[in-house]
Amino acid sequence: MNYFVIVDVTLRRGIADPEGATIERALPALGFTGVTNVHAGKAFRFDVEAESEGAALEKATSLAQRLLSNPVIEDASARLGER
Amino acid sequence: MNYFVIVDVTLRRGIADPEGATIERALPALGFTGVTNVHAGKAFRFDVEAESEGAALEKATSLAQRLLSNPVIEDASARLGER
Amino acid sequence: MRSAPQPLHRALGLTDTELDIIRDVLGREPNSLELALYGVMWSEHCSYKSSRMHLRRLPTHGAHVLVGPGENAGVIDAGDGIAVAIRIESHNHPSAIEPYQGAATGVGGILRDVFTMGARPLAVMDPLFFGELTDARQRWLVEGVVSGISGYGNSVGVPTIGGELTFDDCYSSNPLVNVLCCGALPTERLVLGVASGVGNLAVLLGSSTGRDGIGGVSVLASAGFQGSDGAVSLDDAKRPSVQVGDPYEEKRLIEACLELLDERLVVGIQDLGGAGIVCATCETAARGGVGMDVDVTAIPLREEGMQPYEIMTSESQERMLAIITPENWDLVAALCAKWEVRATVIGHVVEPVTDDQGRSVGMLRIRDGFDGEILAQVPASSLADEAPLYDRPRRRPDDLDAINADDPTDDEPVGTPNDDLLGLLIDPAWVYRQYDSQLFLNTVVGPGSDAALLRLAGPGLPISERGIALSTDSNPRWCALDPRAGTALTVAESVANLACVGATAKAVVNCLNFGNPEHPEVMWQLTESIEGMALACSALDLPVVGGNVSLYNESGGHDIDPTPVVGLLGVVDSLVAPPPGWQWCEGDAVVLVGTRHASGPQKFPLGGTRWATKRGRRGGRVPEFEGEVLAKAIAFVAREISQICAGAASDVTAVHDVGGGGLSVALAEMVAVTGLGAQIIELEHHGELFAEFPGRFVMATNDLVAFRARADETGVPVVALGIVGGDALRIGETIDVAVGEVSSRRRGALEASLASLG
Amino acid sequence: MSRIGVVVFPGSNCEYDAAAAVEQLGDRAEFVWHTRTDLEGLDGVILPGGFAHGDYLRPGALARFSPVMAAVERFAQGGGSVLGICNGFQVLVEAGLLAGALQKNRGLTFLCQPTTLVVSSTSSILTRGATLGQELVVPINHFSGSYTCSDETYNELNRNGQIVLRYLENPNGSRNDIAAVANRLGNVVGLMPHPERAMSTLLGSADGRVLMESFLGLTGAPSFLAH
Ligand SMILES: Nc1ncnc2c1ncn2[C@@H]1O[C@H](COP(=O)(O)OP(=O)(O)O)[C@@H](O)[C@H]1O
Ligand SMILES: [Mg+2]
Repeated sequence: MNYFVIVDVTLRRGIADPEGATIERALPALGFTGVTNVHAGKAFRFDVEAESEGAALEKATSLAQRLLSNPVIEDASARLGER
Repeated sequence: MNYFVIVDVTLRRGIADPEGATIERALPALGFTGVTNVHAGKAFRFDVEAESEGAALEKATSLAQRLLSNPVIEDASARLGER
Repeated sequence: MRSAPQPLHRALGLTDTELDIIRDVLGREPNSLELALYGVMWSEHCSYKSSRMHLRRLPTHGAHVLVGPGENAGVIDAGDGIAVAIRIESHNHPSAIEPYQGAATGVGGILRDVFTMGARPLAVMDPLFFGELTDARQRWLVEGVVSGISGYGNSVGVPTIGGELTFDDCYSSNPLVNVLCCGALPTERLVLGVASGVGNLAVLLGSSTGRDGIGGVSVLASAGFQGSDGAVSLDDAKRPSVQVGDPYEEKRLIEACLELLDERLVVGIQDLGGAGIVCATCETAARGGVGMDVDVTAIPLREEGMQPYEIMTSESQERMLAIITPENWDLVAALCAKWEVRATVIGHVVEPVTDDQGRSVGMLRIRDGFDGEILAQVPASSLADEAPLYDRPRRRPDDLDAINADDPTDDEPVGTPNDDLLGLLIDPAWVYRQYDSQLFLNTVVGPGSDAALLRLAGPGLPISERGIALSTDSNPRWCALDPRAGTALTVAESVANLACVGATAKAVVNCLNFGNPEHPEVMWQLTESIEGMALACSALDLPVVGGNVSLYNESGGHDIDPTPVVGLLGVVDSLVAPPPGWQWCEGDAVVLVGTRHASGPQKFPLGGTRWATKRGRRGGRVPEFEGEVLAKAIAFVAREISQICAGAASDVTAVHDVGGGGLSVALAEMVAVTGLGAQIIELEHHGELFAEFPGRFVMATNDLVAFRARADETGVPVVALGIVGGDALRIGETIDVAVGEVSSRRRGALEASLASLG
Repeated sequence: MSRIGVVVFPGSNCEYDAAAAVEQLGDRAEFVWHTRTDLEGLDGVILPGGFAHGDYLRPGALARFSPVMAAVERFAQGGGSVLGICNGFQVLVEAGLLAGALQKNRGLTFLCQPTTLVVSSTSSILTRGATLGQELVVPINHFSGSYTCSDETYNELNRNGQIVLRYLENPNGSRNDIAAVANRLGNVVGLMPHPERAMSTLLGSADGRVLMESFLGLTGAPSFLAH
């Protein structure tokens, strides 16, 4: 079976996020107020060939942790998505 | 009210995604098989101060389209998230 | 909204007359695929149909010119068995809608032009033009373009060593992004994009083909796409699908192609740029006088359901076409596999046919399968070389006399000269810090000086002590007032920049960025500008070895100011020590070298200067171009500095040409980078602070007597301006600013403007 | 004369420059394609700057899976000298041969500029010939050079003299001005600045020589590994 999986990668708490901070600083000048705690992250989408949902997620999680994120600074998790 | 919003930014269909393609090409050598159609995207997480869920999403959508993405090559959509 | 459907040929950008010509060429009605091929190949962008007959005015010959205009890049013989290839191109319109990718793919395209000649790309330069930094959109454009050049150029591994940065409202919705690339190769290895040898294979290298930039060529280059409100209002039909660059693919493509050439495995090679496969196949076939069969089904695709016309005209990036003999296929395939570069046979060279008048004609045939049905069949040269040429109507703008008469030269100084001077200082370091300017260990003078200077060395090149110098220059303010003199002066200024690093100019490339050629005023500007370039190049004995024309640059219905950009390549015969640059020392004498007064009726003309423009005064006259006078001063400086480069002792400690902003700005720049003040004499006239005319240099010497004697010998005028030292820049009674203020205002100007926009 | 392997990943671009620096000092450099799996006979290995695998995903993230990296790890475990310059540093960190991580620069732009480095430890193959506190002008050239690590890791690195170079003025937001770190033994070092670009005054600075000479074993204690 083919499953569509999304892996979310976010910076770990406490790790500096200059990209998020820069966006947040730029907002008022563009007329956006009331937006705070901006964080920039990545998301990877792909198809996984697996026996079951569980197996697909397992494979994706392993990929997420071994390759798609750097555990020193990032958290990663996999979920099933809809195309 | 304060809402936690996630904006997903993905490349539009038909736009080349060299990052996704490069990751995909590398996978077999790392022992990952059966993973295809890899696409790399961005996700922004932030808090929005708004009257209602609808208003929060509207603000986030406008932000997504005006600042966080370029509609010429990217699609952006906002959704409510859980912290 | 949509009017009645127009006939296909018009939708493809072809006129009724052009359709008739196509019917004549084919002796029948073209089918729709054939029309699409003509549509892209006969677009302004590919065919230069509005400018080509005028470009013939430019001088292109010189003993050292190995390849002149018309090829992928111009090539000169730099000596010691090394040839240098150079090329400049614009990527204006794509950058207006997706600044990062537009600029990035501009870099990718220019690199391919250069390694197509067999040259390893050694340096990139990027003349950039934006609107004034007054709104967030300009900031988005500036940051996007600069990071696009940085992101692609750094990653692909070619240093970006200089450029230009101009802000003017005429570019606010139509920024200009020009990119120049220079490369080097052993002279004996020069290759051209020629297909020859019936039975040879056409091999597509690199990326797969998608719907990127389909019809982008004709749509972008043959029709404006700005709404009258100045906003970019693309309807979906016209929206060019933007191309995304992949510097990693390009890097591998460069290495693979250079290795293919080293191993002598290719007969000819051609990059795929505008108009994609159709352009590359018809050009190589036309150059070789042969035919070519292309199997449209063989081309690796990135998307499903692509039509033959989409496949043939797609502008997907990072692709090359190599012509090889069938015996070499296995070796080519293996070499490409090593670099992880895809290689696919997509066609082969066939005999030319004989037409009914007995002429031999190479046909480009698009087939559905290797021996499949013929989908299109047209003479290759009719696509590549035989677009109709237009001598479009020209007219000197009616208001130009009034504009010339509105001269700021006699304006009373208002405000304080100190503030005027400080307001003109801007350090482009924020831009060039983002570029790797040092890769390959050749960069003796990087960005931030008058010209860049590189050791002429690289993998695979014969050993040489020579250096090459590069400068790009433009002055749209001059060219708006007088495109002929303005362009001539721009060339002179560029040659002067080279002299500051000890180099003698050897070749020119140019990128002519102009408005809508259907406006007679724009055609007048274009032809005048070409005249001016021809004039200056003849006077200074400089061949033009290549160029690019970008038309339809309009902002909100207004044409941009005429913006010819020149790129100059110079050579330093012996480069063992760095030139002195702007680094003067305490106690040095400061001198002005060259004529003190401008040629023409005005001693210190202020028309078109940065000083006048800043005050909203855009009228006036520009100085006259006096080739002989300029050439003498320039040659003197080049000789003085080249001796230092060759390792000789010298009393000259610093040199800087007087460019944008005039004499006071040149002095202030030297103060800013050294942190040393200077005491300068009272000038003749307040206009002398800010007047701009080339052929003048500020130099510093620790032996004024000896220096003056050498200048006198050559008849080059020298004025002693003052002495280096103190904690301020003082010019007579007029200017007095602290060194710290000069440095910090210059350093912070660009960041401050960007930061003020959120 | 030493034989130094310069690893070439697809996308590397400073391999010629690193080799030139080695050869300028009289040693021999040879390119090691990333698919090679033995480093037999080499006296040292350099992972040069550039954009291995396009820097896609994260700098170094794909390169660390290249076949050559297992060999580099064995080479390091055997006490061999391994130097990662810029992208090479990023690869070593991703591969876990050095601690910490490299994030995007504080200003979110690529930076190519001279920096002044201060030698903060001489217990490494890169700095053994330098003196503590010595200032060296060496250019940086990177987008992701902001060194990050946990407090724990930092304290350990600091205590063991593994932070070998610091910036005099921090250009990129790097934690505690860190420009170069070594492993515990000092035989594996990564630095963001480019010593190979500072080998001659014609190109602006010759201060990188002392670092390259140290690495090649031309100066400094023949072995500090004992300590
Ligand atoms: N867009 C740019 N990219 C790289 N370098 C630039 C750019 N703009 C300006 N520079 C560099 O800054 C220096 C000053 O530029 P400019 O003011 O045009 O000099 P000049 O007036 O002598 O032609 C030059 O070395 C130039 O190469
Ligand atoms: Mg210039």
